[in-house]
Amino acid sequence: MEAKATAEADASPIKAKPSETKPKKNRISSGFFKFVVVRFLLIIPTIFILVTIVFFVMRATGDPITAALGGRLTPEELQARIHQAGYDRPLIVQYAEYLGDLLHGDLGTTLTDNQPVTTILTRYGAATFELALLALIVALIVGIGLGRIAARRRDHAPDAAIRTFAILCYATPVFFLGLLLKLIFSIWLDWLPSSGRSSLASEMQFGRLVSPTGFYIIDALQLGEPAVLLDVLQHAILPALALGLLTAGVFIRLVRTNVISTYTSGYVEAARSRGVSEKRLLSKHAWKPALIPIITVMGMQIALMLAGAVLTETTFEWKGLGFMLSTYLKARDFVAVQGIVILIAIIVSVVNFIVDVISALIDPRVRY
Amino acid sequence: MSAANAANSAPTVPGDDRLEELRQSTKQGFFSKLPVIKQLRIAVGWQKGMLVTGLILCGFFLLVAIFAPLIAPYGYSQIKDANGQSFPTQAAPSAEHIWGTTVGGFDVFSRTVWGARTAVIAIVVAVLCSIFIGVLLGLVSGYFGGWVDRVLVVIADAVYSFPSLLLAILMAIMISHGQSGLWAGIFSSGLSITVVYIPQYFRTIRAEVVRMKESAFIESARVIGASTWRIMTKHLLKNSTRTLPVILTLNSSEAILTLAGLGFLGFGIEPTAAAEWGYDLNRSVSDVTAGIWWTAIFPGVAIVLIVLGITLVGESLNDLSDPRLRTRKSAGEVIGSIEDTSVDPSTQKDAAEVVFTDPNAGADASEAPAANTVNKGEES
Amino acid sequence: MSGTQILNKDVIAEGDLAAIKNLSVSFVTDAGPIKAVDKVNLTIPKKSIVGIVGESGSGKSVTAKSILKLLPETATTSGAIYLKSRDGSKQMDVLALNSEQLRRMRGEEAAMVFQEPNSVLNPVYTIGWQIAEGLRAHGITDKHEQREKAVDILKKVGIPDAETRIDYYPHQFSGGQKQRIVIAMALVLNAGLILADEPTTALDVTVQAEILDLLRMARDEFDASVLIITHNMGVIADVADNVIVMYRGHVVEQGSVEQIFYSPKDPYTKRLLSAVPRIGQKLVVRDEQGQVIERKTDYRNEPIAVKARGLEITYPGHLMQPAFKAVRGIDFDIHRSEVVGLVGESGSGKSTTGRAIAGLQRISGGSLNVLGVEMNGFKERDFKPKRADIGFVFQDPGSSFNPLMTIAQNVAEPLLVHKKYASLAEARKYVEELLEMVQLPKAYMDRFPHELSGGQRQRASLARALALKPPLLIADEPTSALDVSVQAKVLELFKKLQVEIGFACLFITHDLAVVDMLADRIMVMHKGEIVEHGDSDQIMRNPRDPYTRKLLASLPIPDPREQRKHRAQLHELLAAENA
Amino acid sequence: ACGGVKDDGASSDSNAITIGTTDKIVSLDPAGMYDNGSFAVIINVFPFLFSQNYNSSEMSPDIAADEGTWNADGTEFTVKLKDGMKWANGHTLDSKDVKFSFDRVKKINDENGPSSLLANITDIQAPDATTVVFKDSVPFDVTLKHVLGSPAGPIVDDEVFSADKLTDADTIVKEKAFAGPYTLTSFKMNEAASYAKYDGYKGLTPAKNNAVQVKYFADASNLKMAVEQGQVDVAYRTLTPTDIDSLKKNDKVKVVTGPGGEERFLTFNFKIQPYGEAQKDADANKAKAVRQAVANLLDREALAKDVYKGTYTPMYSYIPTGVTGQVETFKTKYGENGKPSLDKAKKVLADAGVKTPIDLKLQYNAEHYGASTADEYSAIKAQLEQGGLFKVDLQQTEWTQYQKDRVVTEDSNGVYPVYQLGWYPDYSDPDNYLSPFFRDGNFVNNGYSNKAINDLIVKQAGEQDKNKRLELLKQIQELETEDLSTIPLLQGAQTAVTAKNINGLTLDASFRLRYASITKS
Ligand SMILES: Nc1ncnc2c1ncn2[C@@H]1O[C@H](COP(=O)(O)OP(=O)(O)OP(=O)(O)O)[C@@H](O)[C@H]1O
Ligand SMILES: Nc1ncnc2c1ncn2[C@@H]1O[C@H](COP(=O)(O)OP(=O)(O)OP(=O)(O)O)[C@@H](O)[C@H]1O
Ligand SMILES: [Mg+2]
Ligand SMILES: [Mg+2]
Repeated sequence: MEAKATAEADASPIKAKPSETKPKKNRISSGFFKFVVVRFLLIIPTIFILVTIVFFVMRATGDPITAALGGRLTPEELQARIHQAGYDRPLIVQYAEYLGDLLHGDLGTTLTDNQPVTTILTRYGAATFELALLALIVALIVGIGLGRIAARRRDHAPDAAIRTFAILCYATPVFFLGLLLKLIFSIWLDWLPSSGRSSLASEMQFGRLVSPTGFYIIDALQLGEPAVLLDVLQHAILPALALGLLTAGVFIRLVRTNVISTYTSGYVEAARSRGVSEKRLLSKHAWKPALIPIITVMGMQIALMLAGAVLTETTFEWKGLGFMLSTYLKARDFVAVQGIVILIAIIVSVVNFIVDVISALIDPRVRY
Repeated sequence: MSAANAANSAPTVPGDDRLEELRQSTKQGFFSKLPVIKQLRIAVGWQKGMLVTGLILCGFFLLVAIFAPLIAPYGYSQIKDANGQSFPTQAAPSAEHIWGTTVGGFDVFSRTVWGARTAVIAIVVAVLCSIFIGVLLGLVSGYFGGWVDRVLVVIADAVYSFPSLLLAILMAIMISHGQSGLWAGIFSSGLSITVVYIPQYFRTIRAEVVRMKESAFIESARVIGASTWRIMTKHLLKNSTRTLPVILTLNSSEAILTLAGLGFLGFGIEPTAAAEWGYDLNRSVSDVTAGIWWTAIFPGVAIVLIVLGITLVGESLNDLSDPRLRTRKSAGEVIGSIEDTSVDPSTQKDAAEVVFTDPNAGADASEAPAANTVNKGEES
Repeated sequence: MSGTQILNKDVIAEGDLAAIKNLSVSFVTDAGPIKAVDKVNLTIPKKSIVGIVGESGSGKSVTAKSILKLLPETATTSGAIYLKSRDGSKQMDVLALNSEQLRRMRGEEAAMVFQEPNSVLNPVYTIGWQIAEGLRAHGITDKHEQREKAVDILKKVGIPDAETRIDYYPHQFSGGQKQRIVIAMALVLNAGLILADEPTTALDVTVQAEILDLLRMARDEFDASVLIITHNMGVIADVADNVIVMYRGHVVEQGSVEQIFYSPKDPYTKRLLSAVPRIGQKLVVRDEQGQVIERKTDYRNEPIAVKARGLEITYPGHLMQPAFKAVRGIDFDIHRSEVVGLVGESGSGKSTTGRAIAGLQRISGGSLNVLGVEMNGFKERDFKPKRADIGFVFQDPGSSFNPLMTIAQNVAEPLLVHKKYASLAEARKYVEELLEMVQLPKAYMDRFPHELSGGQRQRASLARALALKPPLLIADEPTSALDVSVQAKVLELFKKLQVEIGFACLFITHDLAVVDMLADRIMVMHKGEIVEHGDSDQIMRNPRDPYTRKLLASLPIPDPREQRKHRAQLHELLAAENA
Repeated sequence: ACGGVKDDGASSDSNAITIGTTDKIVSLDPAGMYDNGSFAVIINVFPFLFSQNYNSSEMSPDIAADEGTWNADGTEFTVKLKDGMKWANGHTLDSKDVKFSFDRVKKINDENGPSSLLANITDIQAPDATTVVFKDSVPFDVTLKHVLGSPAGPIVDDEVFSADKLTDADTIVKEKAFAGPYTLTSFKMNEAASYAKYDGYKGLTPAKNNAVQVKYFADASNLKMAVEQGQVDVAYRTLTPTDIDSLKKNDKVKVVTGPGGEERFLTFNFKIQPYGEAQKDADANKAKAVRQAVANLLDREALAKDVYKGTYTPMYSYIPTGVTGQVETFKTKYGENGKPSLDKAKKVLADAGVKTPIDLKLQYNAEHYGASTADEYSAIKAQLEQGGLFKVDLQQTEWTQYQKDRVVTEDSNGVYPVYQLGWYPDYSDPDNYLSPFFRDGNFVNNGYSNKAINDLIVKQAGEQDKNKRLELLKQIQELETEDLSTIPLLQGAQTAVTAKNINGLTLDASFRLRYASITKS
């Protein structure tokens, strides 16, 4: 980029005034890349810390062998098996070993059902990703739409109504909301299925795919069967709505506050003094500057969404990472839990990283 | 608190801090300076409505929590009445059990009422512990900076970016290793929530301290030669905690949700140790599909309402402490005029005499009452 | 407010562009409603610059904003604001316009230039886009035309390289340039009336002079009328044709600039003029009997309190930025009982130097000896006892007090820290004396800092700095946050105490007139270096360094006739510089 | 977009029977599983030497050709195999496979595996293609045939499975290494599995349907909704009592029940129970009186009815209903005809001179034994406190800790005086309800030991004569009912919910659901 910028400057020596300190027009300079790289490297300690915390906490929560066979084998047999598996070695040794494997990209195999953790991650990660994406769409539509209305009609009835709605979204635990949704839409109205990602029939259809992606919507498109697609969409509606509304509650508030604060700022007042219409003030002048804090917090929100996903996935039996995580937690399968946690940590860190980069790109003030 | 306001409003509303002084000069009781009361006074319209609703809800649950033994007809784990007669299970609401009974034969009404107590205790435990530790760490980390700060920040950020419920679950399993009696159960849940919130307080306080560290009054304390300890305790601590009430309320509501989430996933408090709404909801999942609605609706609605109440208070406080988000009454009677805010010292008794060598300067300036000079300029 | 908003009958006199009749504005505040502007009447003639002066909070901005009906919802207005359209074809009552008419009027008939250019430019859009927004709002939708006009106006206001710079973001411009851009935005719509609310307060004097030239250009080349609001009588003397004096929400006097300056009628105007600091005007203090009091000793014979040699101060760079050298090798001495003024434009390193002397900032090179302690690589432990000997007065009296401690507690803090008294109760008596010394009544002792006015706070802050009777005082712009009349009193008090106590003083300010009143010697800083230092008389009257000369020439003199000559000198100087 | 679609019609059989379950699979490789969920799959796709016929508790030959024969001293057991058997992939199924299967379980000795069941078998020989010889350390070991039908007994293909490590599910499915009533045509761990009838199966329970599909649920209420809404034909394991109760009233579905082998019981820690051996006031008589008082006060019927709504049945014996040798000793010895008796309890305590009320710390574990346990134990608490004889402090601890805390070891007396345990049998032989509990070195580890009982248990395990064995079992139960190392409370019932058009579903003393018998009309 740097090279390109100078080349441009050379090519157009029209007004090469050496007078003032001229800020570079092209903001994507080498400094920016340095920022990106440094910011990216910051992900590593974050993940390292989480891995460490989770490793030691998980070991303090018991071992998978006792969890699975505790009520079944004699204590001696249990102890022998624990010893055979090496869980009774000093923690620090196990930790070093685990880190060593990790550095080689080896996440291990789950202890309870002997699957490579990478398989778990790709298979269930896709499900979570699909859910999160759908929920994000719901959250963005509802959150931004209502948030902006609330900001514009601030302190009038619509604002109060929207804010109360937002708080209710946020105040209703996802499992309770899920219960209500199921009660209404699958039991009373019998419109939508109550759980799972697809019906058994569709599940069997997916078995025919040569390269299933794990994203059921994409897989259904691959299959080219409208019935399967419909089935998959029907299954996705309730979970996406539950998780989406939960997040939307936060988004509404976020959008509202930030739009109001930019809407009352000096530059909006200045634009108003030049005769710019209120509509445009809201949609352009106030919106884009508000976007920077909004995007930053939304990034953080994705972490919360993954947390919400644990409950949503359990409620709706959406077999994704959150669902598996609580299963493996109950089974004390620390390898699996650590694997999933690493993935979540990576996702969260990467999302935050992307958010930082995006807001650096949107915000011309941030120069590197 | 009013200082907070003055500082906040200065950049946005010109002269607002002078108005603050004006308000101070009209004497107010100590009472009206308390955070919530003060906000209640300045709130108007819908904003007031929301704050009042929130306060009523919070107050209601607080009262229920305190007087649970008086309100609840039965104990939270009682399944037989005084005559040794077992309660019916899953009985529909009736005179004996106004909200019906659960699958285990608990009285739904009693458990919902006792649940308020658990919720309040859990909030108090969680919030108190996390505030204490978080504030301390934030203060130290923010003031000293250096590598300790950097390490703490990275750790806090890592923990903060980690889904809170998961962390709470891990902690719950770890802590509940021991036996779970009544208090142990509540405490283990409370503490697992604590871990999640420490980083939040840490971040807030640290940010506030870092910001304030450069501010003039801390610098002036340093110039004076005040010791680090004195600066931290006397100057920084109190001033950095003014944003806490807002975070506190917002965190309390999150604490409830986390507690309920733990209970729902089966990592929470045992039913015989205390009544906990999330657990009750978990148990009522199969009831709902069988048409037994009363076991789920009441604890569920209780969660929603208490979180709603706390969040309403928190958000209203937040809006009211940010002048940009605050509305005022749109018209009314004029109680004061600009005179009261004049900074011209000439009308102040203590004014010092000014003498310049300039012969033109009017040495006496103690007159000039404004009122009779109105419209003077018109003649020109 | 119904009925016609566009008026046909002439309500504005022939030569005038706008007239305000009986305007009253009140605000609803947390404490209840408050009247900010009370029955104000004024007129703005065509093609003229009208200045509004008056103390802070006297209603200047509110009056100006009402002309565009830009007041917040909490404001209630009464009275009328009549405005003539540029071609004179239409007259309107602004307060009665409906929202669409209002929108069209804004920018087209009257435009506003705000005080703080930083907050007035939208940080996330290019300036070209922002200029185009105004054009777009007034019917010019063609992109090419918009751009052409924008480039044109940017050139007019003196933005170099306008063709490329038009695509820059606000942060890529300097403060002065930003203000030019804001003015360009007002000019591009060709409004008949430009309302400039303290357009130069945030700028250095050198830049201020350029902006004022620009406003004159608006009048002379664009045939616009300009309403300029300012605290600064120098600025008024420089640009205004007519002056309006406001006091506590009322207009107390309106007249031509000469009339106001040379024959003020209203006592407030008189007082205001007398409080304005002027170059060459030495501050003289008298005791109760009216006797002039003088310093007893000659500072030149006193020992040296502060000695800097090759002093360098570097701010370490953060993650991405390189380190920044704020002070680049300066030498100076400060004698006991001497007042040394340190002047220079914003960012020249004045505060940094002051903070280094107070031990608030580590120095990165050279040597700095403060009261016998070498500050290069000093240890807090060694320096701590010396802290009792250094007083520091901060620029903003409000924020330098702990807001949660009473004035008495704040003032007693140094006494307690240095264990002069064991407790506040014991120190109270002495604190009382201190406050008396700075002429604050006892009653203020138990108030909180925000319950005092700015001037009172600054006096309390002086009391705190002098509590331990330190031999060295550093005052960093102690009066720049204050109104002129308040400033005059604080300066006087300052001088009196200096004479009485005889501390050595580094007085930092950007106002040459203030420093001239007070200082024995003056140092001029520019970009981290001291470009000139010497006796104040010598510097003020015979500046040798070109930068000092420019600084002095840019400083407007609060006297219209003098200023006219003075301005000519400045233009000569600039012309010479450019040649 | 349809480019990536495989063309095997097998998996999309619209007439397939669909089954929903909340079971969890740990492994498809028999050597790596010792749990119900995995075994539920394995019994349908792998052959055994012996298995139980429908509605019988006896072991019958599955792919064995005869009942097997012991040699004279009872150390060698010889089994003949049926001729000409093939794996679904065409490999031959012979004695080499059998020997391979058992050897690898022992060799791999997986931490989740069933190798401990094979402790008695010292060696296996395959002298010819259809003969297998087991060497057993217990003479005339009556449990051997049961072990051969237990989780340690599935026969696997030696050409597909690895001899020294677990084989993953994908390989097994891809290589079609099945020879049970069904083959698995597709398998997604804990999500879905589809089965097709295997025509080459020559064993005891050939499939009566062509295809079965199984969907795995995690949450019972979702499974319930699925069967209610007709998304699955059969819901088996484990619906909550509430669900079953409400489905019984639903006429779109049928509820099928059968005995279950699962047992729930109270265990006393002989060291630290009131007056236990490690207590300051240790007194064996008083301690026994406390246990007997508890036994007198329990109301099993109330638990089964109120808490479990019939999904568990009262258990008055150490051996559950449906298993040979059961004698309901508790009905006669304690309480009144199955109902509690406060008077008897008072008398027992008074006779032994025990002061009342007795403080009792009672531990249970809902995490492992299901959420209803919480209700069960609060009911038990109420029952014990009814007459004021006991003051019960109910407690719960996280499961892995529970397992550590409950046992008496060399350096610990355990932490819980009285606590909950459950047992799921490895096979339905009475021995499986006695040895693991009361023989020395048992899994309960509560500090209890009784030489007489120990000897009797060893004796019945080698008793060839059926009647003699029954007599021994009766003696053991009676002795133990006096001692009360544990108090049996409840026996699990098996419950399945099916659509109206489903027939032939059999829930019997094998305690497993065999898909083979189900038909759909
Ligand atoms: N939005 C508002 N809400 C309440 N009071 C306000 C508002 N805007 C201005 N005021 C009050 O009105 C009075 C006049 O304010 P104004 O901004 O016109 O003063 P000013 O003369 O421009 O002062 P300065 O020189 O400090 O800018 C002040 O006392 C101020 O506190
Ligand atoms: N903490 C800091 N970190 C980095 N740079 C700083 C810091 N403080 C000041 N600077 C920079 O050092 C330079 C000198 O600052 P200083 O505050 O001494 O200027 P000043 O002359 O006092 O200006 P003003 O009149 O605006 O107060 C400026 O360019 C400023 O941006
Ligand atoms: Mg103003
Ligand atoms: Mg400065």
